[in-house]
Amino acid sequence: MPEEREKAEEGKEPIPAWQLFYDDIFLLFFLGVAIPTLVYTVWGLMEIVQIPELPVFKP
Amino acid sequence: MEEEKEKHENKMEAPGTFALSIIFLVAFIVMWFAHLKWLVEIWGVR
Amino acid sequence: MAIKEPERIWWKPFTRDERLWVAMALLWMMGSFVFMPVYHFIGAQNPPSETYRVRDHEKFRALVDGMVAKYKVGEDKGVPVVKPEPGSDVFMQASMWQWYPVLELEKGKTYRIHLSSMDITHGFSIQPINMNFMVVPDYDYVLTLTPTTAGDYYIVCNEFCGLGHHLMVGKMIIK
Amino acid sequence: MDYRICSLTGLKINKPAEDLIKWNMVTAILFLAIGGFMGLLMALTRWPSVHYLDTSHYYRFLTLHGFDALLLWILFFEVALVHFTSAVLLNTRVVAPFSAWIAYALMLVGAAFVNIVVFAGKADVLFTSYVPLKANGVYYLGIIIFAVGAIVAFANFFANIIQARRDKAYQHSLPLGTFGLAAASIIGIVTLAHGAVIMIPVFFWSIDLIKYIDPATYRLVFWGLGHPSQQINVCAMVAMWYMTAGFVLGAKPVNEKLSRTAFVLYILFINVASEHHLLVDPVLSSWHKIINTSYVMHLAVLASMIHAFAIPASIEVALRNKGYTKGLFDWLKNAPWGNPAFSATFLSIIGFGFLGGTTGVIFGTEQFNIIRHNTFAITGHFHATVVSGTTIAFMGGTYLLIPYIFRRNLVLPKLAAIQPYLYAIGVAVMLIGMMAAGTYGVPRRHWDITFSNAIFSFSFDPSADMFLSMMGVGGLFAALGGAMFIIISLGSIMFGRKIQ
Repeated sequence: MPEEREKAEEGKEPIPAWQLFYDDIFLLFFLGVAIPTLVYTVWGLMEIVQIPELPVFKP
Repeated sequence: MEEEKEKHENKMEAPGTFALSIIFLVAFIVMWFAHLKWLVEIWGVR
Repeated sequence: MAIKEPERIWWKPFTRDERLWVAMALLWMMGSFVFMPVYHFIGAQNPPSETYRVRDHEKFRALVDGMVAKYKVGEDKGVPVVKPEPGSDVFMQASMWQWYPVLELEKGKTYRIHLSSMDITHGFSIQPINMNFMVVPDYDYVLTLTPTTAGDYYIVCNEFCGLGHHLMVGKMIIK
Repeated sequence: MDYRICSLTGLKINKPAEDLIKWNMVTAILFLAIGGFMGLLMALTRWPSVHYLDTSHYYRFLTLHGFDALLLWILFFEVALVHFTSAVLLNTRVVAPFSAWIAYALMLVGAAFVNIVVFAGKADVLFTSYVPLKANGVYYLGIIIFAVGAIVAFANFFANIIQARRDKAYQHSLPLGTFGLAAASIIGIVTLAHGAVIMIPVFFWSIDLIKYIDPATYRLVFWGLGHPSQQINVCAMVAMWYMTAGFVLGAKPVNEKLSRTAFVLYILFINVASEHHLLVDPVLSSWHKIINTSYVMHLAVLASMIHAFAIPASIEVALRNKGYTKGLFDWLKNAPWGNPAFSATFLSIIGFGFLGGTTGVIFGTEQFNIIRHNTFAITGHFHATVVSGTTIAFMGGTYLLIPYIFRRNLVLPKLAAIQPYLYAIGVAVMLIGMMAAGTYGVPRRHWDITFSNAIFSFSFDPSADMFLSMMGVGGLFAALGGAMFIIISLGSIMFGRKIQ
């Protein structure tokens, strides 16, 4: 398709969305901070807070 | 255009590396199953 | 080039070897990931997660002493040997640098072994069967343990706990 | 602006960037010398028939070995790479040299605090310093200062990138090497923030201003520092692999999409691997353990497997283009094996992939961890990743950058050509010995596995002794290779023939 090729040569072909996402360093920064902090640290701290007291055992 | 794309997709760019990678994957799987064997030999715990 | 900016659009289809390798790697990774939850239901060996908070170390020590008083059957090198009933709660106390008491368990029976530390973090490593768990102060870690082989087993501390770390060895007798 | 054009690469090198890279690299190498020497003492002590150090010195020097070799050598080198990739590769400048020097000074002061207090015997707590084991306050203060300095250094990366964008140094996408260091910097900031967050209360606790630190909380947050700091290395190391292949062979990533996807997977998912240290801990639920150890469905491991394919593939393609096209492995036979920058990179890929990556996934599987946690096998695993992976890659990086940045040729080129092999083989023998001894249950961080004075005495399978001796012999060769690296790199920096 000559039209398409022409477009590419002019550099007008749109950049794929995934490529834009990968190039967005600061969005990646945000996700890279948020995911481990929530999934590992915050969830972990919530579990530590909720641990029950040692129950009474019959000797 | 289509033809070119198909040709690209059927190309083996790095057959040597691909072969090395398969060796790696096999070694990985063998090590994994060796550990599974060690695991089932220990006492029950949960 | 890795050292230069790539062409304007680099989002391009994979070649055959790339596609095959990613597919194989992904398949194997999914397999080894799914293993974890699946083995959790079908496997006999899984890391326990039953835990209690021990605010007062004396409370745990009293449980250990109560168990020793009730089930003591002898002494080994000055440490009481305890033979608790199968299925019961068994208390094992870690401190610098001793495992207390010595346990005598029956092969094939299940016990609830409570681990807690009186001072700092220790590592509970049963040798030579090579099973390893952490003992954290202020927490009680409950292992639901079923010994399946008889013999003398030793408990090595495998988390650094000060200069006497290498002296911290305990014992379990499985009959 | 103060620029020069590199005669070898055509890169435009900014003077402050050049100075920062020089100082950070030399500091890194000096800490490697200290940490590596401590490593030799460790190997000599764990070698049963030598058993060199006494108890307290063993634990003291083990603390120092961990801190200097694992954190200082690697992080100083990574800061050098931050400036190299964000300023030099983009042919632009360090936007705020002042803050970059502040970062360097903070890191150096923190590092000096820790080294001095450990040498003085006031902090025999090992690298992990699990509370309530207590060190002198200076130790924690040193770590905090160092972590803050490193955060500032990584923040500099992003400042440079923003400026480069404004200066039109790049249009849309960063070069892959820079992208890799962006991943490293993102992970670095998460990591060091965790370190600062937990070490500040612990510092106050060590000077009795706070009464109590919960041991489980400490373990959780500490490993938010301890493990991801190694993921910074993974990203920086992989970026170094790509860059070395690019500089030495003109290799081009086979598919930018593939390589960048792998880095994105690292950024998103690799940090949760901190959980590996807590698998046989009380406290956390099984779901927390499974989700986190899975690196979120093992996708971060997939990333490593992508790089392990993509980099050799790019090398293969570059060499095939040079005419080595016969059969499957003609290119491999004709690779520049005598170039230490290239050989170090290739050895690093093999060591990291076959030994470090595989064992990491296996030991990090929730159930397998029961049979490996805190055994010597774990020590073997992380020496495979950090030494036979990152350290060798950075040694190659040093050989690569000395001509570009210091403008000097390598001294002793024949020795430099064999150094990576000697070091890699020594390390491989050492860590295979460690892993094998670990399968017999030999604990890590343990001065006397004969338990000769313990109340109950017990011996490991005699094969364990054989593997520990193997570790000792490998450790000697590795130490020799390491010493050669120090001599060659510092010698070249000081006395190498000048390049105009």
